[in-house]
Amino acid sequence: MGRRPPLPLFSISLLGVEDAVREGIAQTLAWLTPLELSEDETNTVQLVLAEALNNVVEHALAGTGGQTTVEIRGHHGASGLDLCIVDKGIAMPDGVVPRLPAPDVTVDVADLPDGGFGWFLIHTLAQDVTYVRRGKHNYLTLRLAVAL
Amino acid sequence: MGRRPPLPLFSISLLGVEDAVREGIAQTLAWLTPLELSEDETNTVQLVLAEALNNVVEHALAGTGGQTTVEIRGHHGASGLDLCIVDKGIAMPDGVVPRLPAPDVTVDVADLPDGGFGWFLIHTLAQDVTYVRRGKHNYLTLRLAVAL
Amino acid sequence: MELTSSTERGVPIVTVQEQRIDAAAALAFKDRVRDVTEGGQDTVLLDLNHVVFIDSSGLGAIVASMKILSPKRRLVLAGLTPAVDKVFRLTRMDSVFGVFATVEAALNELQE
Amino acid sequence: MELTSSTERGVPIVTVQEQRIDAAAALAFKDRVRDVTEGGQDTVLLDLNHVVFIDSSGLGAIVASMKILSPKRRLVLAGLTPAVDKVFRLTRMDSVFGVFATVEAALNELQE
Ligand SMILES: Nc1ncnc2c1ncn2[C@@H]1O[C@H](COP(=O)(O)OP(=O)(O)O)[C@@H](O)[C@H]1O
Ligand SMILES: Nc1ncnc2c1ncn2[C@@H]1O[C@H](COP(=O)(O)OP(=O)(O)O)[C@@H](O)[C@H]1O
Repeated sequence: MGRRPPLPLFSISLLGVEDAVREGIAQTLAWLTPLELSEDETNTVQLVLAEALNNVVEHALAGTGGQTTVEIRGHHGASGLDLCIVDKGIAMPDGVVPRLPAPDVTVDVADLPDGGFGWFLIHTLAQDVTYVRRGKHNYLTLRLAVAL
Repeated sequence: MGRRPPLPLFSISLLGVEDAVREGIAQTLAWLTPLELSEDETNTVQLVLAEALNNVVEHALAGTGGQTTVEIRGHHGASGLDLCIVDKGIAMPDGVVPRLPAPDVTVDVADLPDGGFGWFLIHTLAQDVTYVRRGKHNYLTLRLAVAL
Repeated sequence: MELTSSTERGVPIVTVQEQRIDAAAALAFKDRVRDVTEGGQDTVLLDLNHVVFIDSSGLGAIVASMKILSPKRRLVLAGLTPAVDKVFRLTRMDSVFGVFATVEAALNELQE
Repeated sequence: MELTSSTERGVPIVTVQEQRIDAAAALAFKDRVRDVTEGGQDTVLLDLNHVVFIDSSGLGAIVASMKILSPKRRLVLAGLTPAVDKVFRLTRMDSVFGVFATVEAALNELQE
């Protein structure tokens, strides 16, 4: 690891609605400025965050209509960037990280999937994905091999 | 690093007063249970946190009388345990981590120091101590070589 | 969601004038593509060169647009920036769409 | 801050009945030691065997108590648990106080 200025353990709070995700990602990237991520690394961060946050908003917080906030926490260290998403929504199905394969695209146009790629992208881009539920909170940790 | 259950990026909020420090430490230790720290490691965590939090309450937040909260954030990874203390108080003198030597104890009893050991203990017990000010917040990060 | 439409060498082109097609933009994107392509017959060229970020919802919206146009009309893509290209490749959707490096390359293929 | 005082073989013993001497307890500790030792003449034995945690404020309070007793009286320590012992060693305060492993060992030394 090069000698970069240290990153504190940052935290960002956003409203648990679809329209807040973009701003949450932008604020995360602002914290990551000292890491001088490459364009591809920056895209990995954005994409993984977008998929994870969209899932929280659409599934864990479905129907709450933005009365609750979501936190993005971040830590950078020798093993890369850890992003942790904390929400007060419903737990993951079966209490584990969904491990869904990519939907099949070798089908007729009319049958093409227009969704269901979220977890596939997360697992593809993250080194490690862990989930725990503690109390009324979900903690999803995404380890990204960026700024190593 | 052994195969321990993963620790999410946890965060604890406490009132910025002396009497809340003990509870903040206890809550931190509760989060660390899965790490199965030794007694000595547990004491290191407690001592470093106590010194850092006491400093925040006594110096950074002096005179605020508990209108403001302090956050303890924690992350465990391959390089150990990172604890980050976040407060909205005054900045560190000169914007850097004080690096004060241990007060001299080879003096007459009447001249013995009954304070001033805080930063010495922190630097002695932590692997790495970093400080940044961002906006109106102080971020003090303490890297501890425990649960490695 | 700002989209503009034009016709070059007889090919209808829809140009996305936004930097992001994400979950917040997906629905509006789909509606706008439907609006600006309504009534035509030919293959539609979607110019993505201003788009620097797309998530799976944005991808889904592009797929949905293609499905709305089909079976009569095709949707082909041009100007994928690296981040957009990556999402298409990871999901193998690059094999589903005609993907051209530039609008120019697409027009050369599509005209006549 | 619960402290108890007793006398064994002529030696005044102050036993801390709490698990922690930290910043929140430091002031009360100092006051209580002063109260229970008031008026005496002999060396005071501080029994710390119930204390499992001490921070630099707690250390400071013990030092301050010794300074209050001096120059007439000494303060010696017994029963330091590992965490307490560590703080005394790191700050070199173990060289300033008489430190005994147990109350028994301290009494053997102090009586007569
Ligand atoms: N944060 C979450 N909480 C609860 N359920 C979830 C969460 N994320 C995903 N799921 C479940 O996993 C399924 C697949 O998710 P994903 O791969 O992201 O596809 P999609 O893009 O359709 O959301 C969802 O339809 C939902 O049932
Ligand atoms: N968080 C802080 N913010 C501002 N100043 C601080 C902070 N921590 C320590 N200081 C300064 O450093 C000095 C020494 O601190 P320390 O070694 O902990 O001794 P003490 O135990 O007397 O507080 C303090 O007296 C104070 O002036």
